[in-house]
Amino acid sequence: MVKPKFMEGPLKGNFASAYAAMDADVDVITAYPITPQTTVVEKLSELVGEEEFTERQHVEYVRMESEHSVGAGLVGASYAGARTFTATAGQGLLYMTEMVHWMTGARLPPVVAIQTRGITGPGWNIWADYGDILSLRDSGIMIQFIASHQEIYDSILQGFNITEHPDVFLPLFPAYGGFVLSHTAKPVKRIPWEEAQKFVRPKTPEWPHVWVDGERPIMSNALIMPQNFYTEFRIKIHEAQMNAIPVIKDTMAEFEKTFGRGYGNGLVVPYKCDDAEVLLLGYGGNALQAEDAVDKAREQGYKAGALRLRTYRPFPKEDLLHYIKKIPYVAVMERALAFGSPTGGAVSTDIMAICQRDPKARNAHIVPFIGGLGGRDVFLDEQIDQIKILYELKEKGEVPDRKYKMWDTFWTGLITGDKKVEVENQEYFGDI
Amino acid sequence: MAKTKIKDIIANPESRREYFLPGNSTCQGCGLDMAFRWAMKALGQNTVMISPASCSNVVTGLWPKSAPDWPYFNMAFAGAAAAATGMKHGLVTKGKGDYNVLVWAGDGGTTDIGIQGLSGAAERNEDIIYVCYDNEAYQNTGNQRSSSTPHGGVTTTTPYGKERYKKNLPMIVAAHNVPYVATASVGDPMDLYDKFMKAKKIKGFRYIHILAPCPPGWRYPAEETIQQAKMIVDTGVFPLFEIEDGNLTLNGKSKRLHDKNKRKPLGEYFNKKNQGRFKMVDEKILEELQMDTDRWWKWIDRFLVIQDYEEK
Amino acid sequence: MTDGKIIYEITMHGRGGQGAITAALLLCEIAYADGYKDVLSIPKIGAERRGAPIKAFSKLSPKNAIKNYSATEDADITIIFDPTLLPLPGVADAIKHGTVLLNTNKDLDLNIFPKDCKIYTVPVTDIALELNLLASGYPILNIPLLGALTKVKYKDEQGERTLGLNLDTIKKIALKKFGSKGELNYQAAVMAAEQVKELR
Amino acid sequence: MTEEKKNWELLRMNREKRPKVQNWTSYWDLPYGPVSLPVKGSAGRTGDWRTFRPVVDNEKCIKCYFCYMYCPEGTISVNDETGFVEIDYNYCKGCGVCATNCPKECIDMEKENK
Repeated sequence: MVKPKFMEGPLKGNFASAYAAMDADVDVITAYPITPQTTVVEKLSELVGEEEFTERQHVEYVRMESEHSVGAGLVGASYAGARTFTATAGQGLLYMTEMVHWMTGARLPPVVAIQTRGITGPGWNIWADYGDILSLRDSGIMIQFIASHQEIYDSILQGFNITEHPDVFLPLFPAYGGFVLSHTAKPVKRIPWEEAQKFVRPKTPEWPHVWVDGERPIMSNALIMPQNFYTEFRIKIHEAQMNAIPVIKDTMAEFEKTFGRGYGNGLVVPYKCDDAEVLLLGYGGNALQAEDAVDKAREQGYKAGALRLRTYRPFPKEDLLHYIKKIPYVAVMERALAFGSPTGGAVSTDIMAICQRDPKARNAHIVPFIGGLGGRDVFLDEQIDQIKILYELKEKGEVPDRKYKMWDTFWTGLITGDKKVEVENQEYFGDI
Repeated sequence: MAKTKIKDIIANPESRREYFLPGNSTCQGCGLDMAFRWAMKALGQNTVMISPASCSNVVTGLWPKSAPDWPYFNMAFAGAAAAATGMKHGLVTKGKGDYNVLVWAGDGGTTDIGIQGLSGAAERNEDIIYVCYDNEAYQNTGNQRSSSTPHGGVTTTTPYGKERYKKNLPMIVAAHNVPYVATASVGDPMDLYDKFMKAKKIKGFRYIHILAPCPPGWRYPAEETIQQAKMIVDTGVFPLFEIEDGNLTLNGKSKRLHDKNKRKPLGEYFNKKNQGRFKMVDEKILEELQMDTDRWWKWIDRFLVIQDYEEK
Repeated sequence: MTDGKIIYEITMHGRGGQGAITAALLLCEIAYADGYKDVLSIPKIGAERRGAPIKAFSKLSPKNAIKNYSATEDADITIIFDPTLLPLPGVADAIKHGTVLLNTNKDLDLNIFPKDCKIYTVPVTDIALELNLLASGYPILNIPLLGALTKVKYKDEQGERTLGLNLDTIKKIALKKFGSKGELNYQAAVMAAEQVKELR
Repeated sequence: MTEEKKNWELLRMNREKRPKVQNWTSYWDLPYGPVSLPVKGSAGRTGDWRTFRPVVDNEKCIKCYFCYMYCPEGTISVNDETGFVEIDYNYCKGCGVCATNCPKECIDMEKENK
């Protein structure tokens, strides 16, 4: 046994991804670099040649020539029954989109780590913004928002137990903020190989619905006429999403039991919700920061709670309603903009939809907040202000006004004229 | 290697097996149908085929029935070469590394939308065979222009004849320095069969460009498929050759056609009476086509010259 | 760790190639090995290239989990890799309180810093050159500066204390990270710790 | 779920043991994704497409097997006992390629009487 180079210590989020993929015993990795994912593929390039890994597992690592090919390569390898992994971000994910739909349509189980990044236009942007992953909201993939470095590792390790579950067979895309988590380092504990292998789903020679065998030839994903079950196969994808809810919960419960750490029930992560009067609901790094905001606000006498949406697809309707029914003043903070949608945010629209269908949650006040686009910091004070807005709403019965409220949505951090952005042309040192 | 003869095929029960099952939905006289049939006779059932959007996507059968009696996977248009790459690596991890992995793409999926993936896989020298069956347009969707449509050819998107020339893809692939590049025509099934037999034994990226006439798209009667496929070779428009490790060999009838005088006049092939799609070909276009054909042969010369030089 | 402070926030100002980003990460590794409960290193990645001014941040928490990934606005300790950075906007003028550690072998005008700031200098460039501690021709500054940091004190209402980092830990991590060059790095750290000067 | 499993077991059989007819009747029967099985006549009885039927005159046949070689569909087989070719009229689409390429012109394309 070769001693592992790294077992515990501060680790970049992207390195945590790379280690997790290797510890989950993937077979095939296809990769193409893109900021801010680059260090994942760099690290994997290193790891696949390191003795620790070459000694115990066989990984085929393919340096593709584009993200579309990365996606196609995953589909090909996955057809063959291999466990597959890759990572991408932003424009790369957009370029891969066609293949993402193919993965779900063919019911293949890869895990794809996403370092979310602002979609380019206007101007290039490479910093955290969930617009890229949310553009695939309806593609049938499972989407998880990750908030810490350890969670990146743990989620990817859990990933294959979810995707390869016989009731599911859908790809999982754990997403975490580009640079916010990808390039920062926080302490991460790796799980020793033997223990990880006991947890990770045992490999099978082939999937139940697609295989390669000359004696048992099949054709996969043929043309289906409209009258011939196309609708039914599409609904099956939806069914798999619904099936995934208990699978995600069970996997998280088992993980917590085995390794002693967990993230809520895998779907949502509550913080001080038991006695809360208002609720900050969010996802990703900002939702973790909201826990700090809740603590600070409680010092000032505001009884707030935080709820982190960890799994967005499948949508954890019951779990969200459980909290919203108890705490009917909810700020939904989003780091992505759904242009032209009713609230400007995909998640808040979904939450309003589930409330509307539940008589006990129908009167809940859902207040959409959008901020932090393209990596702009969302400050603690801004989140405390969100709590204050909820309290004003609670006391006065109507959503208060702010300069940064437009179309019934609060645009956190909007530059409204009271803050001047000065650019010195002589010696510009941008705060980047 | 001696050329296989049809009697050898008949004598061998193995090669008499039909893999591309009859009763599929190819058109009458389909060149693709023949290409499938003979390629698979050479490759056998332990072959995985990845097929991007093309005629082969459709003629192989609507769900839940299919014609290919070997593992066959449909793929999105631009992703075939990459999917085959992934498939090969996946099979290696699953202990099935001895399977032949093929891309079976049309000319659109090869020369147009799929060329990035093709070039990437060729550059990485992936252990796959890339087959382009070239019917010189997007015939699946009703005959739209592709990069492989010949100059002057009428398609639904070039109703006045295509202005530009056919993309010389075999030479583009050869420029990647892959171990094997070949052209074949369904007009010479035994040559095609031999090329697959040879490709099967080579490791690394192999590219086979098959000319497969399309009766409805090219607008000629179904029974003439073989004659059309032969004529395009006889006129020198589509030379048959193999490039092994950079060495080019002319095959079949093309062997004699290096001498320009031995080629049939282009007018016999690019003729509206021969194929309806050439109704816009006039004297000027014919001259340009001649120029283009000569250009193809110049490419061949380059490889032959290098070969001669090395031999000296 | 019995330190009552919730989180130490440290900002590094350097130039591309001087190793400020690595320093922020190394500091986290050292602090974590020295018993801090949670640490976070934040490189500010943008359009920087070699030679351009850059920033990196470390957050060290003795007891609590760090949940805020935002860059530090008001650092407790500011480490400046190069005195030429001082006049740039966002460097000296951004220091509001806490401690400053500056790499220089010259005297310093203390008036550019707030009155209650503690100021330290250490000539790590000289030390690196003396030991021939170079990477692609540039003197390595990060480990020596972290060596100096072990002696640097932070002052607030709870009194004065160091961060509790050990030179031994630096040695361990330098050996692990830099292999054969680790020993030299450690020597530089020790020298820097000896030569660090408290100006105020 | 149990229902699904039954169907899947059939799909996963070797070529010989597979069902000759696939019966998919409801949403609950279906596997995860579309899997097709190879069958002769995936497009139905394509022999019905014929306008002209190729008929071989064995008297003139020299057993060159060009028709076998050029038949796009693979509907021409060789009888091992006689050495003559046989045409599977169930699937022969009547393209006429065999007749065109017969060196002895011993294949006639006769009008179908349907």
